[in-house]
Amino acid sequence: WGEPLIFELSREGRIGYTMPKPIEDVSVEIPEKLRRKSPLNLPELSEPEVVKHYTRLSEMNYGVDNGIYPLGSCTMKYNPKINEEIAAHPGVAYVHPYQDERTVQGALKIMWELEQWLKEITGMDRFTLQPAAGANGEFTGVMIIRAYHLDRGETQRTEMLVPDSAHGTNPASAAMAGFKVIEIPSNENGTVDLEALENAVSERTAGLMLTNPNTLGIFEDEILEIAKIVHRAGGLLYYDGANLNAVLGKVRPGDMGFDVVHLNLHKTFSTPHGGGGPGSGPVGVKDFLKDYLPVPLVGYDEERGYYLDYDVPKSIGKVKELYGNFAVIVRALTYLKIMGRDGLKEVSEIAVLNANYLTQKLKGTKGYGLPHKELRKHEVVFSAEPMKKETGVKALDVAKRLLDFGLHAPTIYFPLIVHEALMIEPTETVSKEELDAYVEALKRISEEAYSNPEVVKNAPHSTAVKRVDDVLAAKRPIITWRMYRELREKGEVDI
Amino acid sequence: WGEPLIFELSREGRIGYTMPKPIEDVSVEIPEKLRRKSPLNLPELSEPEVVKHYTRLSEMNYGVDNGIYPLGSCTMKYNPKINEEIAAHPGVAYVHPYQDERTVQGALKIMWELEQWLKEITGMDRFTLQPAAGANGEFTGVMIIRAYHLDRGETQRTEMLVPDSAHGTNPASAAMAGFKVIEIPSNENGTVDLEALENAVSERTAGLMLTNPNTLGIFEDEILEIAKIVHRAGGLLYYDGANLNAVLGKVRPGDMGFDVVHLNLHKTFSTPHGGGGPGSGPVGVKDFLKDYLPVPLVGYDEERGYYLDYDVPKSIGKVKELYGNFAVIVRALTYLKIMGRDGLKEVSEIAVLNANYLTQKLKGTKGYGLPHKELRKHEVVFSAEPMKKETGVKALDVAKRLLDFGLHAPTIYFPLIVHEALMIEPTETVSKEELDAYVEALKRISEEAYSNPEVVKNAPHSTAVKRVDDVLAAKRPIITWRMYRELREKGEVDI
Amino acid sequence: MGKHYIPNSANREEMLKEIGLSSIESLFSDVPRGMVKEFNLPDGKSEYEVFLELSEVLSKNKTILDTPSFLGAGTYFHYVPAHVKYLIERSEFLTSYTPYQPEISQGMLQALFEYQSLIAELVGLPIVNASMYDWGTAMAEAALMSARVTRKNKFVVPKHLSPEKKRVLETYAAGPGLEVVEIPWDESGQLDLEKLKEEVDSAAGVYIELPNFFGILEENIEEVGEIAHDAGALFVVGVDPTILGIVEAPGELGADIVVGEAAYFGSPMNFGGPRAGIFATRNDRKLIRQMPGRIIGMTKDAEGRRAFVMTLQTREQHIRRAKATSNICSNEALVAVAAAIHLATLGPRGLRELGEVILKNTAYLKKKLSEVAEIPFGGINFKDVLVRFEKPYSEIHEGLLERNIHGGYYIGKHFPELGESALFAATETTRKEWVDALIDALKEVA
Amino acid sequence: MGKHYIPNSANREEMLKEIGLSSIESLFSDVPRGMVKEFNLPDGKSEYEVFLELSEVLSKNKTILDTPSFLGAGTYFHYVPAHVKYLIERSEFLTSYTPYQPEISQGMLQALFEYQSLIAELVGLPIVNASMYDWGTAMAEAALMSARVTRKNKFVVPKHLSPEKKRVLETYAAGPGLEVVEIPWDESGQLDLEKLKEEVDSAAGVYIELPNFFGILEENIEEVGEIAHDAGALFVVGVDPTILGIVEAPGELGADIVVGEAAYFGSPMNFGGPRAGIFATRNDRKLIRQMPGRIIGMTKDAEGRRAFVMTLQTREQHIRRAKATSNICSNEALVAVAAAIHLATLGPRGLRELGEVILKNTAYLKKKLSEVAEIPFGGINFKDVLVRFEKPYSEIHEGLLERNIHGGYYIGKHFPELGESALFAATETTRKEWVDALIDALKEVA
Repeated sequence: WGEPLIFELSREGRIGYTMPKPIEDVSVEIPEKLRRKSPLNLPELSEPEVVKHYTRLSEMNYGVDNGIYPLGSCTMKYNPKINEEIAAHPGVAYVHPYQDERTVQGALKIMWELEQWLKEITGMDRFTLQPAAGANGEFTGVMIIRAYHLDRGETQRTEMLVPDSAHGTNPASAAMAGFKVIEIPSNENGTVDLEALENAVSERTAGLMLTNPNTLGIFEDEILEIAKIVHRAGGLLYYDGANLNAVLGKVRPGDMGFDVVHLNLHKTFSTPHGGGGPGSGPVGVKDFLKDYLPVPLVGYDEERGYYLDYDVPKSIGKVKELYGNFAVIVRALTYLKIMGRDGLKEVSEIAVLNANYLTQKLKGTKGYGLPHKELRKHEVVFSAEPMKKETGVKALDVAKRLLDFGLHAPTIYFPLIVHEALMIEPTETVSKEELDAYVEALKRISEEAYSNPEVVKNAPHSTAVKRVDDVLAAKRPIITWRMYRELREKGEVDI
Repeated sequence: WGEPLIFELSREGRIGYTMPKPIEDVSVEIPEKLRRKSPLNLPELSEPEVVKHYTRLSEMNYGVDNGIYPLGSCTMKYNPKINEEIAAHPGVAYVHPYQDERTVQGALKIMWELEQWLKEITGMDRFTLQPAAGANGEFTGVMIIRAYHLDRGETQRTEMLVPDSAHGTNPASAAMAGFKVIEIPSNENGTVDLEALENAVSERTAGLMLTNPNTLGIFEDEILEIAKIVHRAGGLLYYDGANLNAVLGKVRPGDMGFDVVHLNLHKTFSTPHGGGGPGSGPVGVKDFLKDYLPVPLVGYDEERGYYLDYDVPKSIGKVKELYGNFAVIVRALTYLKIMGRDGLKEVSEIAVLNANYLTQKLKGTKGYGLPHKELRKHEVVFSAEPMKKETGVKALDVAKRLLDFGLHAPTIYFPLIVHEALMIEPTETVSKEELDAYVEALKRISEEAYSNPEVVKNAPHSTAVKRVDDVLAAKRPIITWRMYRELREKGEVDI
Repeated sequence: MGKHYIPNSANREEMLKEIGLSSIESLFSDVPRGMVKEFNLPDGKSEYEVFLELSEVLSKNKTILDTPSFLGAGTYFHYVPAHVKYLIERSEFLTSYTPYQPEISQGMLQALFEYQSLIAELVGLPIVNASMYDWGTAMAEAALMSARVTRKNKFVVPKHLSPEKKRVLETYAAGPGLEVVEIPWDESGQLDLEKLKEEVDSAAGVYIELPNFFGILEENIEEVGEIAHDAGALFVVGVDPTILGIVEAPGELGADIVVGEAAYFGSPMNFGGPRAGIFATRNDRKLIRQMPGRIIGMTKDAEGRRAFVMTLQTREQHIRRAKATSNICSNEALVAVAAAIHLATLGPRGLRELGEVILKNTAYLKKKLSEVAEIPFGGINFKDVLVRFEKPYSEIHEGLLERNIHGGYYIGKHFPELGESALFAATETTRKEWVDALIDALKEVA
Repeated sequence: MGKHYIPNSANREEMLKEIGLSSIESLFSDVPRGMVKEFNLPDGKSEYEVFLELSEVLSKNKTILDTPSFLGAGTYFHYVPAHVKYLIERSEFLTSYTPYQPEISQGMLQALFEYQSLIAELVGLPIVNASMYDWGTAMAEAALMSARVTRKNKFVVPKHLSPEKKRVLETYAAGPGLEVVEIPWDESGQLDLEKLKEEVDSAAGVYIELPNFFGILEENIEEVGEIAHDAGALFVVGVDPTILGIVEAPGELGADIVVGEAAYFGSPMNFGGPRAGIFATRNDRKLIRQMPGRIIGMTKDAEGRRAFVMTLQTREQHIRRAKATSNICSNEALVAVAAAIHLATLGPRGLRELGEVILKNTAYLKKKLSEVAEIPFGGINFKDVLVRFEKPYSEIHEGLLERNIHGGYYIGKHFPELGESALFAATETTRKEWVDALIDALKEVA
């Protein structure tokens, strides 16, 4: 291990590329003012060296194909390889977004079809596929809410309600859209406190952003009442689709009273997460909001076939260039067609079964608390607070110790309302044996915490690198090779 | 590590496949006598489990993309990824070999073009691409020699001459073709002993099978004399192309006097080795032998375009079904077109430079002898005999110890004429730094052998499994899960 | 269908029993009555059927391999070496997520650190994030950041900006009420400096592109930067990074923030997405604190060895929530890694050659086009060339399409003052025979 | 060109100097004068140019996705699940070689052991090698092995054998002078048992196929085996393994050696190659000693843990040389691993379903064909169906091709006694619309 940086592997004169010759070898002069004079410190390597380097780096990374990856709220399910094969079709890769619509009927049909699926799955009436990710979708959604109120002259609706258990993107997106964020506390069941909600709504309320099931994995069973309160106050209901995997094929946000929904194709619909992206965050709305969607939409008409529809007069505009992450969209549609109605229902049922199985198997293990209700949906949040109090072993330590068993850690310290949170989302694509092994590992860590806490506190022991110092990273940022080089020349770094 | 067998991961009822429905769901009865009654003990797994299993297995394997892989006589060069991309074209995968030739002009053109390249590279006049591998090519070649002599009524030519340094496939192929194999000793230079050759040739001589450079990496500098002797006796000269990488683009077997040549597309022409195959072993012949080639050949004609030519009246027949390993052929042509004339020359020049650089750097290191000439071509054979005598550390131990440094071992104990042989072929695609690291490791092992031989004798230490017991494997063969199950039931196995 | 992805479909009963439940329904007992329903969706299909169906649908797209195309205007046909695609399909990269556990994610972290480092060399600024969604959103976030940093409320952009980017900027600007001011081009098709001077007062940031939307190299980058700085504005440069082997790094020309499109390296066109926005800035704590997006840093592990980790996260939404510098969470990591691999493959010489070949091919295209149509602007073009026709461009487009050539991007709709104009683009992939066929066709139809 | 694969192209001078040489030429000083020459070959090209060129060439092939096809006769369009292709493209598998160093090759060794094990379950024999080149060469090697084991010199085969396999067998038989005797079919299109009895005397081996070349299930497998064994011959069964979910394992029907085509699992058609020959035999030392090909075995490492290794190598050419059981060295390992992954994916239920769907689709095709042409033989067909036409088949073929349908494989040339006959095949991939279009077309042209 300890693969050098690509810059450190560079040797003068090595070549890794081939370049076609210019059509005509004339000299074209860059204006003197613009000509590059500063050195171009790129590495020089041959192709075999580049391939070996990134192959080695890949081997220093853990993905869904390596084992269970139960990051809560991230839905790290298996990514079927057929998705990749379809997305690699030349009809995806070699198509320009500005092509005449008659030459991209296949691409437009795929977008149109995906929209039909998403409409039925969510109970919404129209979708945009433009947002590049969940947060981009949230931004789209809240901008639509904003446009709707402004369009109706309700300029005073400047407040967006967000539960304290919400994903951080919710308040951040609302703020980007210019809203003031009002936090709604959770009650002892881990769901929205209705009284607090009643108190919070007013003529300033633009809407409420909600995840259901919420980030505790708990279904907001008073959702119809919540919707009533918000709607009665003139606000709209926004559904954060991050947790849709829990209700896929069984319950529709539209039927819960939501007006705007974003989905994460890379979570629920099995497209790979790519180390952090690309994702895709389509946004669906009820009929009365469809005139505010970003442009273009995809239309269909017998004569014209599929087409890009820029005629959305009240559109919020664009939230990203072009039409969205098309290669991700293709993957999601592939998945949907294979799964079908029954398959999608099977997804949520087994995702929920897996989470509850794990909950019940782990419940009662010393050191792990289970705040709030026992019945969960796709994920569960345990609290390592008892363990911390009794042994000093924190949620972070538990997470790191899991790595020693070849397992990925859960999401930790989120949601914020659970102290020392361990947020576990197994998804439907792990096996019973993997769940049992995970529970076993967590139980063993509990034993260790109470018998030999140091082994947990100093974990991980068997990984390529030992515990990584993030405090140092923030204190003395080294963001690029350029910075590193400078610091090293000054003798200010010893890594 | 320690991934279970796929059978051990099986759980009843798990499903990994999807199957299209039958066109019509009628019942078709298999005759009672044929109906399957014996149990079908295949494993039951979901697709994610299958993917995780084989992903983990792959991570327990070392390939060219992981580092230097200097197996002598195997030419483990980098396999360009563009080869894979072209070979994955639907025009390769979804084409049936019996399609009307008008519908496979692309495939036939590729075969035809590759033949033109190979002809110029070898100095031969016609090629078959049918053989699946080098040994299959050798068999093809010696069968052609056989057919030639028989066709001329020289039924007495039943002896094939093979140097003692030859690959084991040479005598084996000759024997399969019905020849008696006569071994020709090497002289002190490591090349064919001309006097012995003179004494061996007779009217019974069908031909001589030769590799040049030979398996010691030494160029048979008396090749023209050798050819004269064999030809004078009425025999033909067969070129084993395993070592072509040494002279690619510089010297042609046809110009050395060879009449029949086989090539290894998976060695010289950069197609991947796939853990042992598929390879591809085209065979080229001089004009006077072309009527003996296997059918079909690929022809071209202005009107008809490319076509399969079955009209080879004296053909030896077929050495394999259909036309050869087409997907490998596509890869080789891709490589050739990118390399071009100069690129091929660069290949052999740097392959030879790398081998000689390594030779000179390692030469003189205690324990490693360098029998025969110093000047090598693409590979070099050191002898660990001094080390064995002085320390008890054998070539095998050196090989195993190299694994501890994350390096692949050389070929060992071959060629047979060098005791404790370490046969190293770096190829042109490794870097100077990799060569230096390899030499360093071998030097360090030498030091260890003389200071602490046990550490070498018990190597490897840092691999997933420790030294594997091949004696036990041969003594009590367990070839399949079926055998393992039976032995385990009888309590005769404890693995 | 779909059970082949769901191992425990086979273990339902066993697992329910183990946790003392009688049915799956009991797991959904908290859902209000009547809300669980049968969906009106098609049955699942076998992988083979879906493969057949989608292969056929996608075959209906005319690819650039079927029909030579001169479309550019922000999306270009660059060649992606096969090994780049191969490497990012390695499942350890492909199926991982945000590297929350650095100890088992060093590969992705280092690859992203290398991406940041390679981009830093290109743009000449030492602080680079691990990607935005695309150039357009990166530019819009740069506008918002300028406003936060300067506490001013106006962002100045060229009028000759792509309609895509303009609409993205407008959407992002709406929430915080940022005013977007457009500066026209001069007779050379470049930013009108005099007009800029008139408008720059109280600007939070000034934005310029290299090359600009018309494909022309803006020669007065440094002057624009000086005007911006004199007015107390941040200077934001948008750059097509494929030019940076031959053109000076914007950081050296005075840029405070550089944005651009990283997906020009390592990614195919993909009908427009995914992309990856470049976002770089100066090493200035004031700027870094306001920077959007994820950042990877180098640090040590517990044994003092080099290691990589996500850093400076206190700017981000999962910690700062409503006060974050951006809401971005999922970014375009894999696209960034692809760009890094491609860049590492090109090296300094390759990047220079790439720039030169594009420059020459563009010059060839421009020269040839000038034989059959009007080229309103001189200067040096990179990729795009603005061409003005006499006939309605839609007629010309039809004529070309009939000849199996896809013409350029019509801009008359967005810039009516330019008449029947279109952008025709060349890159290193453009073949002489394509251009010659285009010119022959234009001679007939233009 | 090509230097991008050759790192030390940049280090020539430095390395030469370090080893005290002045030029590359001196490294070739042992080559006879005048033998080194300039080759008459094209210049190298960029990867992009070769990609364009070969993509265009390959697009000239009509694929089965472009033109529905009813070709079979030994090569079939089976669907390969995407994950199979994905996994065997993992470079650790793809770019490794024969696992000579087991300690760093456990992955490939175990995958091949699993291949052997899966095939053993299918064919009902416990000894399986790690692959031959294809079914044809496996059959030919089985003939040679029979001769070695029995020390007899005659190999009995059905007359209704594919021309491919027949010619391969003849070539392999030539060297050792093995006599190949053909047994005709009876009126049901199956092996004529009476004729077999007449010819079996002094045979080293008797070979039969399931299904046979006409696609018909040979019902008397066990009887043929008994006849062979009574004559002291080995009984060799060639089997299409995709049938083995519904048909009894040949090992249970008396086979001493089973051969077949493993590439029907996990590999696309690839214009005929690569393939992978199945080779299995009974657990009998006498047979194992004479078996060709590489074999992987389970053993222990120095610490007693399970490990895999190549075993029983004393049969092989690199040790036995001229006395080896075969010359095979490189085999078809990766194709075998692909087959293993596909088989592991199917499992027992999938293999059964696969067999049933093929059986039903074949029956549908046969029924439909019988409406428009003569089906000379009854019985149960699997994949191939023999159809006899009145018109010359070449005319029918032309007519179908004009209608964008590729008809079957004409066998009149090889079996003139069957007239204008062709084999039309179905598999699980065959679509109803294809068959219906075929029948409509045949109504017009046949």
